[in-house]
Amino acid sequence: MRCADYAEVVANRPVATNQFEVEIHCPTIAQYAQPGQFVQLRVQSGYEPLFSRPFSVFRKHPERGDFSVVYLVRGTFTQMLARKQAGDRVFVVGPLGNRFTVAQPSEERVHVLVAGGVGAPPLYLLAEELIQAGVPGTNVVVINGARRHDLLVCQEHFAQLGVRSFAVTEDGSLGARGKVTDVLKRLYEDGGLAHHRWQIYTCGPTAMLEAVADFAKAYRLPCQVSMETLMPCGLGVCLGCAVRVRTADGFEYKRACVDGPIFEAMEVLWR
Amino acid sequence: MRCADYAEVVANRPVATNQFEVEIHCPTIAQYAQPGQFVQLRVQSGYEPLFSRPFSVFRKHPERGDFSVVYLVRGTFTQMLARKQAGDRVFVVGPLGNRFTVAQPSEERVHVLVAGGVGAPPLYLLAEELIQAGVPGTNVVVINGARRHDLLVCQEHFAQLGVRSFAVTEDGSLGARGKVTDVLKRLYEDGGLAHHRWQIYTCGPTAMLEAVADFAKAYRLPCQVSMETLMPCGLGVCLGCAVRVRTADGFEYKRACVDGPIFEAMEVLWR
Amino acid sequence: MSRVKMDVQLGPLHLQNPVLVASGTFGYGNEYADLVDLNRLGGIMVKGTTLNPRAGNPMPRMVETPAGCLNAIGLQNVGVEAFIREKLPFLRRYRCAVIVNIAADVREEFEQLAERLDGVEGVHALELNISCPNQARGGIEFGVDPEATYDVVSRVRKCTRLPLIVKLSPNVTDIQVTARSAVDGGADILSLVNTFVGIAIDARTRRFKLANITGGLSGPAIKPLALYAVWRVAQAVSVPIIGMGGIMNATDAVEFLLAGASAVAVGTANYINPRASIEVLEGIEQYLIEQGERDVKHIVGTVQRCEPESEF
Amino acid sequence: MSRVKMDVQLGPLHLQNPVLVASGTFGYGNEYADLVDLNRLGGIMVKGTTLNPRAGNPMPRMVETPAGCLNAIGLQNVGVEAFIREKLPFLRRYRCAVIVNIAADVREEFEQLAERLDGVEGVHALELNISCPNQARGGIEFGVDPEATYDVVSRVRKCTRLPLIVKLSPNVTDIQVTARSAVDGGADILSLVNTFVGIAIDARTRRFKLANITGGLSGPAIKPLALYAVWRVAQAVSVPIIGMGGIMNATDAVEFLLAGASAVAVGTANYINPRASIEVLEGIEQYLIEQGERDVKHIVGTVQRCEPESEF
Ligand SMILES: Cc1cc2nc3c(=O)[nH]c(=O)nc-3n(C[C@H](O)[C@H](O)[C@H](O)COP(=O)(O)OP(=O)(O)OC[C@H]3O[C@@H](n4cnc5c(N)ncnc54)[C@H](O)[C@@H]3O)c2cc1C
Ligand SMILES: Cc1cc2nc3c(=O)[nH]c(=O)nc-3n(C[C@H](O)[C@H](O)[C@H](O)COP(=O)(O)OP(=O)(O)OC[C@H]3O[C@@H](n4cnc5c(N)ncnc54)[C@H](O)[C@@H]3O)c2cc1C
Ligand SMILES: Cc1cc2nc3c(=O)[nH]c(=O)nc-3n(C[C@H](O)[C@H](O)[C@H](O)COP(=O)(O)O)c2cc1C
Ligand SMILES: Cc1cc2nc3c(=O)[nH]c(=O)nc-3n(C[C@H](O)[C@H](O)[C@H](O)COP(=O)(O)O)c2cc1C
Ligand code: FES
Ligand code: FES
Repeated sequence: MRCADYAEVVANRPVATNQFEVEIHCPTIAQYAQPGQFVQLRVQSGYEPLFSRPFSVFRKHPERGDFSVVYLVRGTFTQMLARKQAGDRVFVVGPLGNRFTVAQPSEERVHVLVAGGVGAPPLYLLAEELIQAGVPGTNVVVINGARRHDLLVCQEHFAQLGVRSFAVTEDGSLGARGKVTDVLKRLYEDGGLAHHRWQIYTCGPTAMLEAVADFAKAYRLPCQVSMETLMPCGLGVCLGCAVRVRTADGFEYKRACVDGPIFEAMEVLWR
Repeated sequence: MRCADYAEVVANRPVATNQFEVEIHCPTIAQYAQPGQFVQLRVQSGYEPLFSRPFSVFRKHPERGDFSVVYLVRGTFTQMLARKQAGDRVFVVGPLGNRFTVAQPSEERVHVLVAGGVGAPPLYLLAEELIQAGVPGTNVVVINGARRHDLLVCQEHFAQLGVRSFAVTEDGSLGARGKVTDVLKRLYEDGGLAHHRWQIYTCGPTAMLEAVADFAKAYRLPCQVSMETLMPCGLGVCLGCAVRVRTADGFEYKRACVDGPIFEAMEVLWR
Repeated sequence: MSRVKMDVQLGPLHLQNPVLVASGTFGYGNEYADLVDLNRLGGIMVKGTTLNPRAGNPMPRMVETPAGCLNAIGLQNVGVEAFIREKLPFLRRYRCAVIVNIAADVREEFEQLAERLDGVEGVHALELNISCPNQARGGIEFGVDPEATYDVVSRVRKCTRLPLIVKLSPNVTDIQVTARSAVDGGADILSLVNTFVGIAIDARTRRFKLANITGGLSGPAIKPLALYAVWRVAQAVSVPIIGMGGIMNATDAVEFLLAGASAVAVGTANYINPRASIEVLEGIEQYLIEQGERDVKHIVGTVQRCEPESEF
Repeated sequence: MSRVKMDVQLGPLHLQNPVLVASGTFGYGNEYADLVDLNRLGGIMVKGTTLNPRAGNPMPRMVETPAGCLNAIGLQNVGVEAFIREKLPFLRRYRCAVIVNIAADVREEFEQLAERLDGVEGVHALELNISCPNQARGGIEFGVDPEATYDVVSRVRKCTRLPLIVKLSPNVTDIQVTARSAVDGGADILSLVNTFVGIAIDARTRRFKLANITGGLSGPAIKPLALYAVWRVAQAVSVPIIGMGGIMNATDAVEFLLAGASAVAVGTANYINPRASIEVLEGIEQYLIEQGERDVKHIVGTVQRCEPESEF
């Protein structure tokens, strides 16, 4: 089930420097959105910018028919979105794209969620689902990174879930200093966790995704990445969101909006 | 003296159905604007709509450096303007164009100001100037018309000036029922006023301007009209605001933004 | 809504209403089927189809520009066989006309495509996309060259009994010339415009924004140019025209009808609002009612000069 | 600001900086003199000037379109004699280059205009506006016809020693062809683009929005097309280019320089913000400093392909 309609903003509150969580009333999305899926949002009445913008679903409240996304104010669209208030209307299409796949029985795996900046929200939805599915918090490891502490999102939410979460900042202003991959390596080498049961899921800036994918490849660990591209339509028709994916005889272009945004790290041809 | 700069909105309040008065802090305009002159306003950050919009100066407060315009919400721009609040910035160019000319000594004339809808504001500024110049209120006649009473603006302001003002509405919901030209005729035929000293000034929808001009022509009365056209630049360079004006050997196009907006009714070639 | 007649006859092609969706902007219909009632559309012009599958261009393939976008997808598509096998069966289930947009860079491929699709059940017309690089002429568009246009159209004409739509390129000095070539070659219908060639540059990185360097401009920005092209072509030829280029709403669509188009296609707007085509359809009906018109055909090409200033 | 070299040499024409104001968008300078320090501009291209005064077209003459506008002013101007007598003396007082944009609908008038302006004090260059209807050819633009372009340029070339700028029309299939014709005819500099022909229709009244029916499209909407034209011409000829078309800010201007223009002209933006040209100038200097460049000449035509996906 998908919807394409106007929806009401329930709340739009700051959650970090330059970052906000907007809550939107849309029962369809609140009910059907899966971890890793996204919505296309439109606030502009005209054509500046021309296209809608994709945002990953962060939290769902099926009971009251609301869902939310966390967004970083980057440019024209997100500046307009940040000005929206409770009661304002936005145009929403979704849920869109595929979801993170969780091998069953999920309890038997160690789920390693690697987030960068506003890549955290969809991973929170995944962690929540895992916990609700009965996966022990000790088997859900979250490595949540950002440049500075004030750019780190969802940290308290992960904490509330009772998962094992590690904060990482490039300037060391919160949690470990460095990059998510440093922590990933350290955790791996500490050996406290049964490697053969690792499953990595990652979402964040493309450079980080690539670094995590390299790590997973080096250690032969299964890894799912959430790819980010421009998404003019979000529905699979414009082909403007192509991702190069390996094939037997070379590569083919897949659509990040319907074949993705989640891909097996091994499959992606980074450049 | 003219300015072209960002200026702060001091207030933006409703004055009639779909009509607002926006007060802007701009000392240059507050000091130098003359009755009939206008300003170009810009609130859009992008290109929807592309051009700035012209509005006649309504009130001036040189002492605190503010001026105001009254505007009717018509389309894209005026909708955006209506959303502006005290403290917001607008881009202002002005004062622009020529002014209503008042033959001296002004006390010796009967000044007949004919307003239609949002054509009233510049005529209020003129009336105020006349009174301040010592013209007795009895010699300043204002005929202020609109389709309905709730669209009539500046009525109370004229009253405060102590001029002889007549309200006219097409549906008779306030003052006389009918058109401004009906009242104009009646006043003229009542003969209470010394016709040879009449000077008409009019501002409003083009159809009304033409009707008033026809009346003035029929009775051989001097009449100044404020012409309305699209005004892409407002500075006299684009030539997109042409008004056909009689010449000895036919006509020429004059610029409403620089040679106008005020023209002698006799000179204008209406169609 | 049944108060106005909306069906149109475009030469040999009958449409239940004049609102189509433009090639490359609606996929193969299935992507929109849960959001749009395909049975209400006049027709679907499917993604440009080539003889063999095409991988398409490297990314970035699309970039936003003021009130528009540039695209350089590179005709990524599954190829005609996979289209017939995998995409067409779904489309057969619907009432709307299915128009296959065919593309090639050598003339023979156009002929083979036309032959292959001729008589295939569920295909109602062919749209010849001649805005693709003509290899024989060093990569310049077929569609900007009157001779090449005439030649490729007449070749295809011989290979199919299907209604033949030729989609004109706007990147020409005089579109009336290529329009006539297409009609002389045997086009039953002309569709226009395809995209305008443009580029975008990133000042910070000092690089082109598209991997392909050039792309095709579409969206609201081109509407005044597309309207002009339709109006010009309507003066030059007698075959029906499918107008497109920046149609975002019903008012835009009406402007194309008034300019001389007998039907319209919604393109980029489908990305922004999946229901754009339905809203255009409903809006045109509403407009006709307001204007006291009974039949959409009656407004085609009826635009008048604006009130002239009387001569002095 | 003096940290970067901004002066440019366009063939025989030296400019203190590469930012000009486009013809028809800045009048004769005097209209802006109290809002803009004219001494800071690289040059002023004055309103199109004809041999005899022209009344211009009926109203409406301009209409807004998505991110652009159509204009059909009809070359209203005071004529060359009144220009020299009434407008030029004011412009002489300033440091910036004065470029006279000349227009005509018969070749002889172009020659007479060039002769009349040759050697007139305060005129630094001529800009030949060949985007006007050529009467001898039934009203089609000189500038879309390579022969007519070559012919009129070479005639004018013989009539003046002033630097000769030829302003190209973008309404052509291949602008490289007309660019070469203009250079072969003797153009020292090419300026582009002029406006794109388009129309606008009012659905409610069912009339054209412009009294002239057609108008020229300018503004942000055309930037991707104008950039492409400049980039194409830069590949084809070796004379310097003055780029324009939708330049609203310094970033837009830089894109034109990177595409191959040696200077830029600000047009429609002057209407929206009288100080646009100055802001463009300051922004380019700022950009060069940020990019670690010492001289604006060094970035001309330096645009690179975008990071390619490595081949598999
Ligand atoms: C599947 C998917 C899910 C997403 N989920 C989220 C989310 O949950 N929260 C969130 O904040 N964002 C998310 N994004 C990214 C989001 O779509 C962009 O940030 C948004 O489109 C920016 O729009 P804008 O108009 O504000 O910025 P623009 O004006 O489009 O861009 C402003 C500047 O930011 C740069 N920029 C734009 N997008 C990105 C990007 N994705 N990465 C890095 N630089 C960029 C541009 O190059 C430009 O320099 C997601 C993207 C995808 C594809
Ligand atoms: C010298 C001058 C002074 C002016 N002073 C005032 C003033 O003091 N107060 C005020 O409210 N307006 C004034 N106007 C008119 C004002 O500029 C327009 O109302 C404004 O441009 C509308 O912009 P918009 O984007 O909101 O509407 P648009 O989107 O531009 O137009 C919306 C609809 O309204 C119609 N429309 C637009 N302008 C007018 C008009 N002037 N008359 C009739 N229909 C129109 C359009 O055709 C369109 O159908 C003045 C105009 C001029 C030339
Ligand atoms: C991303 C994209 C892909 C397109 N693909 C095709 C195509 O395969 N074949 C074709 O003839 N036109 C194609 N077009 C052109 C459109 O069909 C249409 O002619 C053009 O976009 C103008 O209409 P618009 O402004 O409403 O989008 C494509 C346009 C876009 C934006
Ligand atoms: C109202 C208007 C009048 C113009 N008049 C002339 C002219 O007289 N001569 C000329 O060569 N170009 C003229 N132009 C074209 C501009 O000089 C410029 O080439 C075009 O507008 C593209 O630049 P822009 O998009 O920055 O405006 C005019 C443009 C406009 C909008
Ligand atoms: S965003 Fe259009 S196909 Fe993916
Ligand atoms: S508005 Fe541009 S000349 Fe009057």
